[in-house]
Amino acid sequence: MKALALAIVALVGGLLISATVDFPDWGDPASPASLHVSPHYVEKTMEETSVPNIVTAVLADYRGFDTMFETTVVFTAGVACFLLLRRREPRPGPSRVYRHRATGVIVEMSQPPDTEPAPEVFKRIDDDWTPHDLIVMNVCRLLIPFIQLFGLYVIAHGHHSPGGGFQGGVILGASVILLALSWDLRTATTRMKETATGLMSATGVFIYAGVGALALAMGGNFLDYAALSPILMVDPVAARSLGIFFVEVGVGLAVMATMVLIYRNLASEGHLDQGL
Amino acid sequence: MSEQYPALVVIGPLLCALLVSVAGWLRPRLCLPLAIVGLGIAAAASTGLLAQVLATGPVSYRLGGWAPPWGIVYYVDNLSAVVAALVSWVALFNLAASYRTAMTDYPEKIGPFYTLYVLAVTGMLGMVVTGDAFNLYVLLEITSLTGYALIGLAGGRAPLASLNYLFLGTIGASFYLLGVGYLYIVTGSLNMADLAKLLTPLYGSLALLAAFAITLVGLWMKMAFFPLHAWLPNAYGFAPAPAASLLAPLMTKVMVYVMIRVMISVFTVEFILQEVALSQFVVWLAVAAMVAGALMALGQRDLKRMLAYIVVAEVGYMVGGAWLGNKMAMTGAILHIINDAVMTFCVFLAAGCIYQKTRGTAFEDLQGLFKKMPWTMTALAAGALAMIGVPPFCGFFSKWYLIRGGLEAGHWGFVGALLFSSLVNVVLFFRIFEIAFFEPMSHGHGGHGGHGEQAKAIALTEAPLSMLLPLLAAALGLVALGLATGPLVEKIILPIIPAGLG
Amino acid sequence: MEEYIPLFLTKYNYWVYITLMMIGLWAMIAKNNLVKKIVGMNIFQTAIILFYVSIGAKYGATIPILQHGSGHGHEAAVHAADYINPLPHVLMLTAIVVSVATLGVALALVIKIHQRHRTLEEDEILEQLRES
Amino acid sequence: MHSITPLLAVLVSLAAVPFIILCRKRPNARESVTFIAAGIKLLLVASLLPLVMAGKEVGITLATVLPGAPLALKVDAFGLLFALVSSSLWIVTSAYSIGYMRGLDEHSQTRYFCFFAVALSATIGVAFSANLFTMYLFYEMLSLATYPLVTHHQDPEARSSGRKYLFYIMGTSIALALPAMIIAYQQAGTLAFSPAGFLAGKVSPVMAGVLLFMFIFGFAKAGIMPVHSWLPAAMVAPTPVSALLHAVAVVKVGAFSILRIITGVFGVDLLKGLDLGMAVAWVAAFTIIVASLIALSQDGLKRRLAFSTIGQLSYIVLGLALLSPKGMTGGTLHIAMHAFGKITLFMCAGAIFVATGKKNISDMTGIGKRMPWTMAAFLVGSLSVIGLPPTGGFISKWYLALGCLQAGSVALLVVLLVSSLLNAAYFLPIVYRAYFKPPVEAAWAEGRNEGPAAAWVPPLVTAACSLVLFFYPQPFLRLAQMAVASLFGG
Repeated sequence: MKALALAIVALVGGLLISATVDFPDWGDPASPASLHVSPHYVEKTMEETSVPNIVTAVLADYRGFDTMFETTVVFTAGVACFLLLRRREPRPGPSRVYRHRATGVIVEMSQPPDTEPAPEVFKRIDDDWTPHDLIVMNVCRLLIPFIQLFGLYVIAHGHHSPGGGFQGGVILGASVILLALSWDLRTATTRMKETATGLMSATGVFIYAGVGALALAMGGNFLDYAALSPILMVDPVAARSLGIFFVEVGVGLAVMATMVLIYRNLASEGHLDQGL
Repeated sequence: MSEQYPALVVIGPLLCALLVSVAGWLRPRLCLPLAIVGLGIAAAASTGLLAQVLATGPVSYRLGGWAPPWGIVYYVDNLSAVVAALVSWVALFNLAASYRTAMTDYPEKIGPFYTLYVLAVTGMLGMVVTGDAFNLYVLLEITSLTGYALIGLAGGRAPLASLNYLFLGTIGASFYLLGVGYLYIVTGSLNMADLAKLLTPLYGSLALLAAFAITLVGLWMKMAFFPLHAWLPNAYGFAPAPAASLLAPLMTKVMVYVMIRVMISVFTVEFILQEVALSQFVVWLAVAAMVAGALMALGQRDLKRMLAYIVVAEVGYMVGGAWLGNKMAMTGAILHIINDAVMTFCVFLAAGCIYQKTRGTAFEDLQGLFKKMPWTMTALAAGALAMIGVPPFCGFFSKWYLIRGGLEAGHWGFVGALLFSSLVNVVLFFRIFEIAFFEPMSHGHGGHGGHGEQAKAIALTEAPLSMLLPLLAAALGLVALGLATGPLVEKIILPIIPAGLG
Repeated sequence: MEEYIPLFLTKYNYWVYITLMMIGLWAMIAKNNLVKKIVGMNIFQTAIILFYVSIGAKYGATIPILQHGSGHGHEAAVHAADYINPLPHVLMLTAIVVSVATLGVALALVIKIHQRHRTLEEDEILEQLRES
Repeated sequence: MHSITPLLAVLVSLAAVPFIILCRKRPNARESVTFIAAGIKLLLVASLLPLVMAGKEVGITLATVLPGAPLALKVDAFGLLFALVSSSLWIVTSAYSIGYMRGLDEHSQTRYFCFFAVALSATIGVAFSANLFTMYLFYEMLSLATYPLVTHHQDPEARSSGRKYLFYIMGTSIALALPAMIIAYQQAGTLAFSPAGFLAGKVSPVMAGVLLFMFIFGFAKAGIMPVHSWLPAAMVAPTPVSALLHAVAVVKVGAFSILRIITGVFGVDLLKGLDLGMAVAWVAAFTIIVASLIALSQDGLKRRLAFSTIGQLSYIVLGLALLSPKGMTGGTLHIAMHAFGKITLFMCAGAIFVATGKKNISDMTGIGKRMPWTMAAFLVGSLSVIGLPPTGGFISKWYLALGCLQAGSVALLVVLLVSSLLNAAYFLPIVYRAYFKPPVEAAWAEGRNEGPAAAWVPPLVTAACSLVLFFYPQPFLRLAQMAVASLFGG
């Protein structure tokens, strides 16, 4: 196998390297890629969409259709993980572990109880016991709102600075995952219910595609935000800028929810009760 | 409305997939109707699109209102319109046929299952109508991801098969992406029509050759072209029946479509015939694919796996036809995309019906089926005859054109391999029919099994009507397609064959 | 040899990406552990991302975010040469997302495989399949 | 002339299939459907007779599937002769099937009658095909429809015979006939049969020779050696199948295909110019002699008949390959004459099996006491196949002999005479044993008991036909002469 791998790698690598002879040098401002399509983006973006961040404008408007499917890819991955892993039946395994809140004593029940003990007295903890670390838990609890605020900022400010729906969405998703890491998966799940996560994931993509479909309904082409100017009551260029904002919100929502969905299913092998 | 058909073909199913997902969380009973609505919109729009394209010529659609090459355009000509119509109708029929299996096998996951199902179709349709090389990559990944999940859903060996598919599929898609990157670096464009224009002065450059080679190898991986086929038999053999009968007929065919699209619309046939000059080599690979696929199919003892190997051989037909370098063979290859999709659908759906009743498709499970499931077996026989190439079933006519192309090119190896694989198909299918016809559950009184075997024999009846009707429709479609070959070739295929082909 | 040195120096971005890519490919083919294969796959995809992003580079240009006020009306016109090519960045945002999504699905499949076989070593899994 | 009648004639038995299935619970209703369909079919075919006799060609184009090779039907004298023979014999065989299948209490009779009807459609389709593509289509349809009939018993023997049957019939048609057809199309751009042959002037001599033999061995139903051995294997089928299909429909479809190849694809002039006719004639002559010799050594009655059929089919091919007007008339006429004779023999074999369960000739000593009428029919059938007056077989043999002389080949005439002697040698002893030797089973001496009437009356009817055809060989002789005249007249 190793010899075969080496042969394939040498062959493919050789082919790829030999082709680089005809490529432009690194950073060459006169390369075809820098001269053909992209100058239009750089020079006309402001005029056509009034978005200073060219990457955002190209991403969500000129090539907005790609981006819609990119969001769909994320959504697909979330649904795929759910479909492959999620299991309704409880995890097999004999014991459950609880911590007595008042004393900190750990109790292991050899049989899963018929009724859960009162949560304010006994707190369920993961099988692979993690220490009750006050500092980590509280620092994270304090940090998470700020992380989320920052995530919202990144989504909203994508027009003017590096950022946008994907980046902001990932930050928001990470905040929920941080909660699951520092506390436990059950806490994170009660804060953000499974159904709500699933719905948000679909809704996010739906906002994107819906904005596009709305443009279509208004008589423009699909995703032609300029067609939305009558409803938004702004001129077509500003409508493009606003349209970009709407779809970025949708992207953010979808990405956040899907990250959480994937994490939960992977971490708990689909049982959603405990995990990393 | 008609000017929005190209968008509707993709948007309809996409929006419905999202609604299916929402319904999956809130009202699972609505999933199936929504999925049907989504694919119905796609089928209606693609049919309308086909009519429109035939009436007025190629249609292009600017997404977001941006002109190419700055924005993404959909470019729909005869070829894409007919393949889109094919994909959407086959997917719709399969949805109708497989809902029972899905309901009984995955009752709790109906929502995600249908979401991914509709998304897979969305991706395929998008790949077919798009005129942008990078957009194609994104849609390819959607189809692939849904495919991995749908295949891995089954228990047993399916997840491992799916993971292998994922590895090879990812390498394939990445190669395609890299090829697009190479094209971008030498031209600066991503639009197919624009690329074709910009590439002409670059013929002969090493970078272009490398771009072509990488793109092609990537696509071959995704379509399971010999010798890059290793993932396919396991993936389709172990996949759940509804997924197998969706992906096996459509996925490889759409990838062949993409290859032909890239060959004629991006690189142009002049480049391929004169600059690449690999035709002989590729056609011999195709010959190897046909022969190897046929021989490996002979070694199988399971209906679905056998069919999967036949798919490998069929890919050889199409790639070989596309590369023979003349009009006849290209016509045959394109015609075979259509015909093969329907006949593969027919046989995989028949296998699905058998699985629904016997819970297995190993050869022992097929005993006595002519008695127990006469209609299913009739449809399977129709599919088999189409694959063997018996007129008036459609498989005969694409073989006709392929053989003529092979003769015109003087490529006797290709002609011989085609006939050989037809003959092996006779053996393959009649071996199954013999089991189903001559072995009427005979070993029930042979000692093992006893009453259980007897009970099974009695319980076995024809597949439910919801599966049977689409299956019979597909079987009839095989004849209808065969008889419609004349207009199909005359009106749809010939106009898009590039003049550069001899 | 002489003529290859400038070739290497002016095009080193391609060499880097190809090296990375081949490392990934090697891991995917030669490694026995499924998770290592997935790691290889990720390296492979990242190499392509690196390649694309390096296409966008331009000497003497800055990130593609316009200064406040530029581009409006008659003020100083925007010159393409001043900003790096935004398109590869946009494309790679998509590719990154795709690779994350693929990673997620791959890991989900690996978990299912582990649930069945209790191992992630490919040879051991194949051994189990042969026995059954 | 455009007419829908040929299409109806093809479809009527196909249309009967759903009704046969619907009536599967009531055998009498089911069999009446068969009879009605057979009757309508014969009427439709017969209604074409005046038109064709008047020298008109009736046809219909159904769909232009391939340019130059549409799905089209056309009735000419050749086709009508063949269609007339098979559709009239279908009625007789249907009656016989009822006697045989019910007499033996066979299983799956509905399936049997369905596929029988499909096979008849395909046969008429071959007869009325206007081009090679349409003929190939119906040829394959017939191959597939007869598979379940051949393997009707569903036992291991049927399984292995079915395999052999498919291997020879499907294998040759896909591996030889199909590529030959595509090459011919590539060369000529059309596949429509024409009296001068559509390949005339379009192919090189070498290619013509190769294509001709690809076709002749590709249509293996004609049983030219070495692609003959499916026919003895197919004798595992129920006897009515052997009677109609393996004495009339299937094998004659093979011979008829070769007729079309010689007359419609290559044309007399092309073959004459390249001297290919004689080559085919000698292949056929070889088959005649060898098959007759093998038949001598067979003890199974049906197997003996099968080898006899192989020999007789080659008479047809031989006659056509002579490329002389008389010879071709004889060959064409032999399609009809041999059909009436051989079907009689097969039905007698079946009647004996139904009444006594005997399959081997050595067990039939003295059976003339028990089944005098059956054996009388057998005698007439034998005479016809041997080619002795007063039976129809004599007329076709006569023309064949004249054809040999016309073609100037005395050697082939000798072959014909020798093979007639051989025919007599393997048929007449059966009759002699039956009537003039003491019965092997005591019960047979007690008197006449011929089993169900539906099993022994039909052979008598066909035997009578054979006799009538000697005195009044119309319309077959007229049709054959007209058909051949159309080849040489222009």
